[in-house]
Amino acid sequence: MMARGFDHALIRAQFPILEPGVHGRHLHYLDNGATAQMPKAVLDAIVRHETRHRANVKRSVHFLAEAATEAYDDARESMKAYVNAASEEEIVFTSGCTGAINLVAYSFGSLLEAGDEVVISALEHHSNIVPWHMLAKRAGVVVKAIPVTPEGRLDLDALPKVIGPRCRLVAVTHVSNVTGAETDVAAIVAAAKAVGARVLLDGAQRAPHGPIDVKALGVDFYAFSSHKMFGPNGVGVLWGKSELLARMPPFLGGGEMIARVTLEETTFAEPPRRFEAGTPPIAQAVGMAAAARWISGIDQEAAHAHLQSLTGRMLEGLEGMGGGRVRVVGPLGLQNRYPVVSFIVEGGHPHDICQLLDEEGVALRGGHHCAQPLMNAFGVTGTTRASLALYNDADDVDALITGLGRALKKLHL
Amino acid sequence: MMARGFDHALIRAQFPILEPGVHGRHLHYLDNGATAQMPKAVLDAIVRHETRHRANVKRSVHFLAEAATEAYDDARESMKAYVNAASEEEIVFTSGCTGAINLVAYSFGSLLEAGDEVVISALEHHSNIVPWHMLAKRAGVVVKAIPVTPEGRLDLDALPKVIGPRCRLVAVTHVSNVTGAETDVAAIVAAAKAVGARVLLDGAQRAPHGPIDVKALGVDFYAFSSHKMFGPNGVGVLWGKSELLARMPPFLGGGEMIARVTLEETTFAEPPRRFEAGTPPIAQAVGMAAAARWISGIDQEAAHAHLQSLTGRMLEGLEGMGGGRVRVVGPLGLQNRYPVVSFIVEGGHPHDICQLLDEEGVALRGGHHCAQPLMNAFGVTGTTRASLALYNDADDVDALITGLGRALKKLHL
Amino acid sequence: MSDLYQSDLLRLAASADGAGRLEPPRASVTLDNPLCGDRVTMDVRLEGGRITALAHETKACVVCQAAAAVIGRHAEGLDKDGLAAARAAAEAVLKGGEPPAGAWAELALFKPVAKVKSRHACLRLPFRSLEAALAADQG
Amino acid sequence: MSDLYQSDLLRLAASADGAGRLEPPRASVTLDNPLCGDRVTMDVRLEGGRITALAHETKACVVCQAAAAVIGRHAEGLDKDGLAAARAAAEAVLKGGEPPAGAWAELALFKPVAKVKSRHACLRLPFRSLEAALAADQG
Ligand SMILES: Cc1ncc(COP(=O)(O)O)c(C=O)c1O
Ligand SMILES: Cc1ncc(COP(=O)(O)O)c(C=O)c1O
Repeated sequence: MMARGFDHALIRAQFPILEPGVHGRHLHYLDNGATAQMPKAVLDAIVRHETRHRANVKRSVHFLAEAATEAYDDARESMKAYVNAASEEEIVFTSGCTGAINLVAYSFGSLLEAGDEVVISALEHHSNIVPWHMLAKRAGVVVKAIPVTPEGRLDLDALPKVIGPRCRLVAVTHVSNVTGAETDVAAIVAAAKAVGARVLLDGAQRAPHGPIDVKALGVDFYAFSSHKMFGPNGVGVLWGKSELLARMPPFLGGGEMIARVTLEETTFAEPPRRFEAGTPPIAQAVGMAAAARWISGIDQEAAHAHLQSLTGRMLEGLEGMGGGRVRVVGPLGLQNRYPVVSFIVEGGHPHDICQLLDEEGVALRGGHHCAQPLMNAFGVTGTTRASLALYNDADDVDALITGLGRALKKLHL
Repeated sequence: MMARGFDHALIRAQFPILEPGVHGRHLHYLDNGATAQMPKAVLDAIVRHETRHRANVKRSVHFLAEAATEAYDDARESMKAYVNAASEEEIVFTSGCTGAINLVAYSFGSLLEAGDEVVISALEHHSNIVPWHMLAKRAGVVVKAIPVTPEGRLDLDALPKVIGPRCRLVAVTHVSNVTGAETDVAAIVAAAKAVGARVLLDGAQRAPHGPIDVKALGVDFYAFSSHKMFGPNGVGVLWGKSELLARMPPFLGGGEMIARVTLEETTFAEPPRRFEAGTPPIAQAVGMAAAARWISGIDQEAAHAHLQSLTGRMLEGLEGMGGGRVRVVGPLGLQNRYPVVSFIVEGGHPHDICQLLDEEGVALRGGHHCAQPLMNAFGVTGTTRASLALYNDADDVDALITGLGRALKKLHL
Repeated sequence: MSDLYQSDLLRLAASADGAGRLEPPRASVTLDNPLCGDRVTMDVRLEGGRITALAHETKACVVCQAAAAVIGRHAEGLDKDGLAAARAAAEAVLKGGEPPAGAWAELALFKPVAKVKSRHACLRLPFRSLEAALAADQG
Repeated sequence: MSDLYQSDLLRLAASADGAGRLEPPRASVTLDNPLCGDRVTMDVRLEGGRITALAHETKACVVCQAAAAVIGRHAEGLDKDGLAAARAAAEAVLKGGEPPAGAWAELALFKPVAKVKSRHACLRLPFRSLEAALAADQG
């Protein structure tokens, strides 16, 4: 799709939503960690599906049903390639990253016993905390958490203390949605495997940044959402090792996931169908696959370099602003971090910052970022976050910095 | 949107997928019970959302986030109007009808005790059977079933026997996806209320046929999918009485559904947010709402008359074909039935019929229709089904009848 | 919206009128805005259903702080009905209208919030906390 | 695809070769196609891992019936490897290729199925049932 190298203008032109601008200004969309925008290629794939191949899958013998089924199968194949799964059977389409983690919490969770332990971290998004709290309540499973360092990384020194012999699963984020820190997955996997525990990675913030290699990561489950990787809402992927999925009971009941149903009992199909009850998000899976292919078509190294350089520019610009009032929360370097930057303005509330920046056309996110335990660890109620995607450029970063300067003045800070 | 009366050509013209035809023939799409096609108005609403208002909802303070949140709130308002709910708080967006029923089976189900009874029927789709089997296994709840009459309707005479004092919920279909029979909801509600049980209606097959009045129906839960009512995949609605939703624990855990999260525990938000964990299917909800408004804009009486006349034409055409080999499964009259017609061809397999009809451009569905208990009750493994939508016409019905005639010859029947 | 961040509103927020705690309160309620984590604690002392003393602890944005300060200024002497009237005045402003003359006329400063739905909750939070505190005392 | 419903295939299906039950079988396996509810029961008797007798009960479409009939005609004497070869021949046909000459050449009748993916399972079901029956006996 893309030639080698990285033509930023060419990429930006594929995002029609960036064109009109907001409040009569250029739109500097820096809220990609919440939802990334959708390139034309993905929208076109969805429209094409709805206008040419729309039907229910796997049920009917007619032209459109065959076409829809093939489109859905192809989508699974694309997602298999995107995460380097061993087979398509390891790709379960879900309603999103949250749906994927809940699937594991209910299904894998039902195999755990009271007193068994699930280890999360203080860095997690609520989507990777609440399902485990609910499991704890349901089944007496004990939830423990790896603490964070002041830099906003998992505190690996604590692993031996937290991951004990009763640990059955370590469920942590691959990349923090607050600090941008990338988890040292090898260390986590080593600690988990040492006690025979499985590892789930929440890849919501990693998936937008290029293909993933679940085999190389050595984990057991990988969960992510489409809408954060330029795809449609309403769909995500749970990748799971097939031997593991095969042993897991179903989560949702309904059509398409059964082997046989009588009024007395149900027997279940093999994975992945066992975990895809009811009509799946067909057009959305098609869109997600188009997004995965769109990302894969970009020169990954060049894209990475582009985002690194913008992240560096942002970190430099922010540090020390407002006479030291502005403080970055998270790693200050570019090593093992993704382009998500959170900061605090002493005496300034994130929502006020966001509001004033919105007037400058800069879209940020303020608040707890669904990571209240991390906020507690940092002793704040919220941060302001700028998160980058491929279409962002130096102009966006500069708009943030100058806009923030003006906002601080406005707030008399 | 539409003037009074019913201009079939005008409606048909709004469905671009019907234009190109299949196998060089006109497309006679009669698989609407599986998935209905999408009118341009709905597709345009989705495209408009993705290209102008795409963002995550309820989180960020910026132009697009405000726009997305407003679009999502408006969608809830439209769905409230479509089912005549008491308030928007009663509308929960789910991943689909299956997702909605599972929500009730897990959440409301967790309030039940071993020995409590859930009453379903032999007419149910697997999506309204399997979740209850799974609940039975989890919690010792007993599942009972209302039998069917030879006409494919709920056997109301059996109600006193099946709905006893331990019954806590009666969960039945509003309209059968196999026979088209409309349930006598008043009789069900009366029998349920007499023992203090709640009523859930599976409205998947009813929702495409015009606005619903949950208040008049007197039920407690109503579940349906968008894709069967001309909307996108990946979204559905659970309507629930607010006093009931307020007492139900959450089902999925994640972002957006919490009141407060610490590493030790989670407290939950009020409905509907309590039940909408993670990023919801935003663009899909927008599309579903556009579909609901599109349906509501049509003269309901005229639409009903149109479909009744087509159903009558089909029933007449089918009965007695092939020297009596073709037999309609379900009500033969037009009273209390929707335009879903199943039939059996003695000696002919549904998939062979579907395949041969596909060559005539007629899209049907063959198999057990995710209703194996009903197939067992009828002593068959499957039926062939033709299900109508607003864009169908006499030509479609005639293509089915003549095509079926040729198929029977081809199969030497 | 930039008209929101005028000196008057910023001053109102900075005044932090009524900030602090009551020892002991008769009723105390803490409410969060779950979407952003903002938090308001309202301590009240009541006599015959009327507020005789009030203090609030507000960890929140300017809008919410300013709203808490307005309450801090004017809430003494209110009963349930008086509070309902104040809340109604706030809601009128959020609908784009004008607050009535009198103690709550100051709410006019919040008019720019009307068109930013995501911030409505910020103005409401101190009112909701106070309502809950009154209800807690009575029930 | 209409070339699928040729007289030859219909005749093959109608022949129902091998239809019935074995009393007693050595191994019996029933498999469903969960998507359509079709069902094939394979009864086999084996000696030294070779099929000495076979009968099937097939409630299914023409494609599945015809596939069961082909098996009914040619399965006797097969061991696990022989069956694997037959299955491979069927898979080749589903990929649009030709079956090898010999007993399974008849599978050429299924060539039109190749382009209709939803029917591939129909051709496979009797093979899968027989494979499972052999495995059941050995394991
Ligand atoms: C009566 C009925 N209930 C439930 C469902 C399940 O709907 P979905 O697959 O969209 O979740 C369907 C459709 O398949 C249906 O026809
Ligand atoms: C790290 C992380 N995990 C999980 C999620 C949840 O994703 P979703 O809301 O799409 O289910 C998010 C995004 O909100 C996230 O950033």
